[in-house]
Amino acid sequence: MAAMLWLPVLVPTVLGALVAWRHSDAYARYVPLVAALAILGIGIALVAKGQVVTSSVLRADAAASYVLLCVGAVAVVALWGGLSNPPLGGRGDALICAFLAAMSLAVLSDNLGVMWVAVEATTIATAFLVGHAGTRGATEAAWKYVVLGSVGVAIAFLGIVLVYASSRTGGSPTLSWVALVSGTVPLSPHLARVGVALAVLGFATKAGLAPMHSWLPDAHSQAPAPVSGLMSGVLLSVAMYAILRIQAVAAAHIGVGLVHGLLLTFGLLSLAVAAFLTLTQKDYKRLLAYSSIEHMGVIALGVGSGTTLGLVAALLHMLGHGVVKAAMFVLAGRVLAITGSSRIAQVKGLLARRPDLGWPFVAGTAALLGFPPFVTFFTEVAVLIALAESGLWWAVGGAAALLLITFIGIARQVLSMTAGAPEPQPDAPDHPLVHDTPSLRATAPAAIAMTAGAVVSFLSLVFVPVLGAAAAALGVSR
Amino acid sequence: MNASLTSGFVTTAVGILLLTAVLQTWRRSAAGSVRLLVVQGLALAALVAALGASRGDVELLAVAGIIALVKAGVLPWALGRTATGRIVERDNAVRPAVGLLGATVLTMFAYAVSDPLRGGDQSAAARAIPAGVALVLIGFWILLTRHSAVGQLVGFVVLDNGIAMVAFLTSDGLPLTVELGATLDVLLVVVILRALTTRMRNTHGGTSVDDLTELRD
Amino acid sequence: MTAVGGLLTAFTLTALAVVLAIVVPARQRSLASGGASLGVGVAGILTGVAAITSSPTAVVVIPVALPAGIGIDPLLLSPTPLGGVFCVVVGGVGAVAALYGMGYAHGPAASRTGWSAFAVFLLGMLLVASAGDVVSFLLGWETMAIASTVLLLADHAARPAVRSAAVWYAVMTHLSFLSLATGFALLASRAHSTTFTTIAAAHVTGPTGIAAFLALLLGFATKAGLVPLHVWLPRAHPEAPSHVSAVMSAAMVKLGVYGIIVLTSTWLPEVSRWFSLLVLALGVLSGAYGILQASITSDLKRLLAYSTTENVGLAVTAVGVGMLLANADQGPVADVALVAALLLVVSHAAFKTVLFLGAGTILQATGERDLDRLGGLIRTHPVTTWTFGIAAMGAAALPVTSGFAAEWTLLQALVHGDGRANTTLALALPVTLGLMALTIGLGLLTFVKAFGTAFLARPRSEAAASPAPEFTARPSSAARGLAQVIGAAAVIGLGLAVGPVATTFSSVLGYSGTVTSELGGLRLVTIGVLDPYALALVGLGLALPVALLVLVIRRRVPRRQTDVAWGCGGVRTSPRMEYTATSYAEPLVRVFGEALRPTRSLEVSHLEEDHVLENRVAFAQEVTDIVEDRWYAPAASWLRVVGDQARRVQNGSIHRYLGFSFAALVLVLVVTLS
Amino acid sequence: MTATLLVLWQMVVATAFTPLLVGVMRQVRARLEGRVGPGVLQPYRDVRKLLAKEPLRAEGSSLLLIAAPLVLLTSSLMVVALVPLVTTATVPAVPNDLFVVVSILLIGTVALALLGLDAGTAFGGMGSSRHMMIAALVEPTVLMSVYALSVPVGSSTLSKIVVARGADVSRVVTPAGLLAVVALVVVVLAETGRLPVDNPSTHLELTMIHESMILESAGRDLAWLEVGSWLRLTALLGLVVNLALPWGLASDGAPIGLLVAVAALVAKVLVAGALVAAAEVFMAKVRLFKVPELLAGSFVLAFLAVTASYLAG
Repeated sequence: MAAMLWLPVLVPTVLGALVAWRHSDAYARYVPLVAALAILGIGIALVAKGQVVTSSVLRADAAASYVLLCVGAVAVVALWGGLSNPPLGGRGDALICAFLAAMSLAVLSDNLGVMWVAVEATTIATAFLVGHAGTRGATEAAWKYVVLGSVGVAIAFLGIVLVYASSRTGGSPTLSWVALVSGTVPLSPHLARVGVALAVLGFATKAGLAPMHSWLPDAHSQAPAPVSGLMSGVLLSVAMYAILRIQAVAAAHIGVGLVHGLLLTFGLLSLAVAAFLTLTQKDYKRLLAYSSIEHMGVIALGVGSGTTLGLVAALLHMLGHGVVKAAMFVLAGRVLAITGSSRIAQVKGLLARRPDLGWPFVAGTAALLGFPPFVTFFTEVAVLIALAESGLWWAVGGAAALLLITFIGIARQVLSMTAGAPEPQPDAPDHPLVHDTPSLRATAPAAIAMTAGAVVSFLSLVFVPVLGAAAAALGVSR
Repeated sequence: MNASLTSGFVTTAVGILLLTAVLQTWRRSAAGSVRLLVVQGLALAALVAALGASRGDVELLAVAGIIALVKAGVLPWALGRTATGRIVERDNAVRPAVGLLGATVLTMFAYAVSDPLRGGDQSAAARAIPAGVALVLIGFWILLTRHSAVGQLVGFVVLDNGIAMVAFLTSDGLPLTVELGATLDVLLVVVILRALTTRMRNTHGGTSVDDLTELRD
Repeated sequence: MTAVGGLLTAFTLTALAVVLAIVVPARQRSLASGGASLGVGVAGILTGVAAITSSPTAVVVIPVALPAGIGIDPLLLSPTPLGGVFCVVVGGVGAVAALYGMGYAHGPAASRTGWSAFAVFLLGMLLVASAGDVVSFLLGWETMAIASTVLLLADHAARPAVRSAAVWYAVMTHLSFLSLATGFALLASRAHSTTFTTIAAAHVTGPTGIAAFLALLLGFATKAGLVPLHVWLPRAHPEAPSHVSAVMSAAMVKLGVYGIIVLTSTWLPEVSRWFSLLVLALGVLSGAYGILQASITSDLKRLLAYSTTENVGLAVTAVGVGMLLANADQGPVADVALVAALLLVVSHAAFKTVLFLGAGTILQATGERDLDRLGGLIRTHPVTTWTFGIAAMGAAALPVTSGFAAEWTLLQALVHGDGRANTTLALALPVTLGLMALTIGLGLLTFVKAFGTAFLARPRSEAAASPAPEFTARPSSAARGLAQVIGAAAVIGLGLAVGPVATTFSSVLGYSGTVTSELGGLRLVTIGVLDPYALALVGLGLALPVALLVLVIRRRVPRRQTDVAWGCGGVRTSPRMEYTATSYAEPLVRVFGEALRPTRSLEVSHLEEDHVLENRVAFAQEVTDIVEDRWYAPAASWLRVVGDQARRVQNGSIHRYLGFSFAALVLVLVVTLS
Repeated sequence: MTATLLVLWQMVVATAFTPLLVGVMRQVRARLEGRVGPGVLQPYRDVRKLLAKEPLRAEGSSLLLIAAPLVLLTSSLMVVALVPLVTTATVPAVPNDLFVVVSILLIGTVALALLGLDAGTAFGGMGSSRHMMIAALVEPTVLMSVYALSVPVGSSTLSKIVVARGADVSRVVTPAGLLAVVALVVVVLAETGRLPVDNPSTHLELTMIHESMILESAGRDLAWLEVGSWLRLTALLGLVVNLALPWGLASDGAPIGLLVAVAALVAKVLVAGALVAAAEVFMAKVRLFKVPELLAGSFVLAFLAVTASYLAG
């Protein structure tokens, strides 16, 4: 069973190498999807198994297997949807496989150092994916993504170094999460405090939380649709998962006051940034990127509230938001293909012109805005209740107001795109890479993602034990 | 290696590291910056070697060798072509005086702030920790003030050197696998940034970061 | 058939309706899915009746992925008797509208999304009325919101105004959802549970209680469409398909009133004592302002939407009066006021449904919504004329209709509140009575105008002159007519059977003895009796001799000549000379000038060669909703400005972004290391 | 059972007496204006003439032309039956509650307004719009003034108020009582279309309100409309008079009591009618958009009456 742990990391790497070597033949495009299916399969197996599985550096407790499941699910949605977008070529597919491998390693690694290396590896893997289009905008986005991302993660490395240094007082310094959390290794409080704070700050940059969010809109709007779907859907959640690991260490030794304070501030700031910058947003891919910042803000508030309910809601929100956001980016990619411009003003009457694109787009927006039956509704209500539970009435009021402003922004923009009569629109640009015609095969991924986003919220038999175990594994005190 | 010799070595290495970082904020030309980077890489390797020698830890010496190889050898080679290449890029950066002033202020801030990091240990290595933090802040400062792609790259490398320095000073360096992984990651980031710089020259006709302002709301 | 059984049937029928809407081809879709929605409505009625008659022990638990017990209790649906009343209202209105929709829905309203959204909409409202805890209440609330927004967007391709109406509606509904969520979160944090029974038992007070009360009141007032927050109502209802706006006006808006009643009577009774004047003011203001706007608009569906604001205002006034009297511990009269509130809710549900369905038929027949272009439909649409007429009488609160019985009860409560005891009552009751009387008077004028200009005299436009026939060969048009007749029968039925209905409501609210029924009539214990049967009998008794007299005289003077109406001596009476809705309301615009702020523009263009002689005079007058102009328009433009300013933060310079990270790093270092 | 008979008796007496009241008012007015006047029984003759004349129907008008007059007549008969004119007894299940009486009055008003609209002429529309506006603005004053009178009595049933006021003389002269009665007088003038609100005898298109609605009716329709309006005048005038001087009403079936009550009613109403007619001679019609100020004034009077009755106790 332990060997199985290595599969999510090895399978994508091997497939990536294979694709990089023989990228010419036809079905090279399906390789990343196969890798994603593998990860999803193993994630489901681990979650179903329910026990902690460890092998040397890797360890899959309830939380890790749940997040791996999220990674797998979002990857499948994004890559399967991506098949209807213009192909990325051999190098792109290889990089995606590397990206998946890095994320799996980050999720499964027990050693904080290895986790950091994996997170940094995701940045490296996605650098060229963001710049794949080769246009001026793509290069600029890639540059900013790499510089800001690497600087942020470097700070996280400084934090981990200090945590490692603080563990030296007990004789045998270690970066193994289990050892750190078990309390057998005493940490010197000062070093641990700084280390934890810097680690949280660093990973918050990768999670796209304000004020270190500025790279996200550029990167996610310039990257090809499946890649931005993957990054927005799950890379941010993996970074947040790293913060949860750090928070567990802090909870065991120095108390979570500092971490929760940081997360609450970052959370509210992210909501504010997302709220005010979507009000009159002109580009719908950037609109989706800002919506990711908003949802990561909600997750941060959930974790920052300090209650088990908040943490459980945050974990569930990762899955709910990830799946829907990946589908939305895929749809945005196809809308870009048929209208040729990512400006909101250029897209008119999507519902009337292309109902097979319009309705999933509206359904996805409803999910992002927190309407039932999607899971984001339950988690947002749970986060508000959790915040009120821990007495943070100002956070509840602030979050509610900012969520309203975000709603105004997104609802207005999306309705201006989808509703209304379709003027005679010059159809796709003269040289569409992929002639996009309404086909069931192309709509299936988004439709299945949306239904999954809705069905998940009512699967109490499956998710209640899983989320309970995950929260227990992350050792939230209250 | 007795204590006084190692503390001598350590303080000199730290001095060189700080000096090269401060000079980076002053020197503008890309070629000059790369040369300073090489010196800084060697100083870091020396520091690690001194620490390794003082503790008789062979693994640390090996790590020092790797750092020397990467920081002084591979990095400049990667940066070389752009720096000494055809166009010497003048950095239309902010006036050097501001750069220097910022660096000094940050160093003082680092020293004021990082007393608790030492944790009461009075050894030379412990006393040098604030310098490491200073290096990190100065690296960040270089990123903030340099307007050319290579300048930003230099800033990033200085930042990483600072972190590596803090790592070795606060503990005997991270476990080997993590250390190697970190160095490899930094190297890969530099390679990627270098590739992006060449692509930037094709798309934006120049490597000034100020051209990169099209993606805005 | 217990409440649980009713709810489960409602769930299954909704699922069936959705499946039918998607699977069945377009021609039979309205019949199939409409029938299923009708089933959902009937299930709602049964659930409500079961909830009213027996207090349900069994509950329906909704499985949710969030583990229960760690802050959120399990989601359960157990309708209280009061919830049962609103289930009946929702079910009844839903059933009638579904029946009507089967014949009426056409084009996008009859699409797959149209019918599935309609069934989900009914289910959402049933969920709200039967929710037993916070999360299922909010779940129902938002299901209702998303379904109604989708329904509102049915004709988005046809008219651009639909989209802006949908945005306004969605934003205001989300404002109501978020304020409810905040209020409930604060309440749950103090009561340490999200189940309503525990919250009620916790008697939360203190600053959190007040904040929770105000947030919840804001949420419910927005959904109820009370004045400062009513702006979405006259925009959204006219744009929705008529059978949908009937459900929105008659049932959905009532859930806001349900919230206010439950909030003030069970969740936060202590806190709401301080705010009874606020609730009363909200109600009275909405009543007066709503009917004033309704009386001067010429768009029929906008008129009906504003009259919804008025009727909801009256219901909330009744709640406010009840609270005020309860504070002055005049128990029995306070009970009468709350019973009046429920009567107003139910009566408005009945007649507003028929009015909107009538407006739907008119719209389908002539394609016109503007009263100024209608007229003479009495000859071609007899059933709609009669049903619209009866419903208009109900809305104008004329005797023997449900509106009259409800308003009679409220006026009795107002008149019999003893103001001598404390000064607030001495001032509040007369002012409320005065404004309410003005509201009733203007309501009269509004519905005389609506009925008169739409149905009587000669058609004012070609569209009205040659309307589509009311009943076509297809059976579905019969369904339409049947729905209207059932609605009108309900208006008269509720008017006549006011006794039993009022006693059920008083038992639902937990009062005993204040309201008893005597052979159909209503006896308010210390106040008086209203017996609509006797009133009707006396009326018929007098009408018979008059009719006999007419028959006798008719035999002697049989002929009745048809001649041209008086036109000052000339034969110049063309339909264009008839009084239109705008001219009918002109005196009111003049009288209430400062409250309405009409915008008038007068351009006089003179001849070039001579500045005295006028070439052309153009006069335009427009009355808009001043609440919207004064508060909402500036707010919208402020948001746009803020949006543009905020976007300048992301100006693309990497140094600024690095600056953000640097500042964060320095701050964290300072915080952690000092 | 006797109560129903009393009410029937009251209705018969009032219906018979109404044309006489109108005749007397017109005669007083004629005499004061120096005219001979058609004699007191002219209204009876008018009605008989109208019943014999041939009814007309405007082109494009609907069945309402026939139905509306009957509805107005029936509602006026009901008001006359309910209002305490001759007797304070009421039909057991139908107490003459203030709101019931007002709503039945309003049915008549609505029927008249719809009739005006149905003809499809500008005059009918104009009259109907103005008539409804006045009815809407009068409504608060009616409810408020009777509310003021009902506060000391504790019930809004008109007979109880009249009986209570009759029993206790001091209650008649309280400030609240006086203010309420004055407000009611203004209301009656507005409701029945007398000067200064509307000139009953004018046919000048732009000024008439009541007349323009019945412009298109002829023959027996016009007869029902006229009788209906006159009955409303009697009922309202009788109500005000009985509230001001609440004595002489028969409370039980005693024959003498009944005769005395009829005599008292006839006397009081005729005197009041004469006073109104006399006052009309010296008043000019108020401009239409000054009428709301007049009604607002009466509303303030009624409001003061209520507060006076509350605070003065």
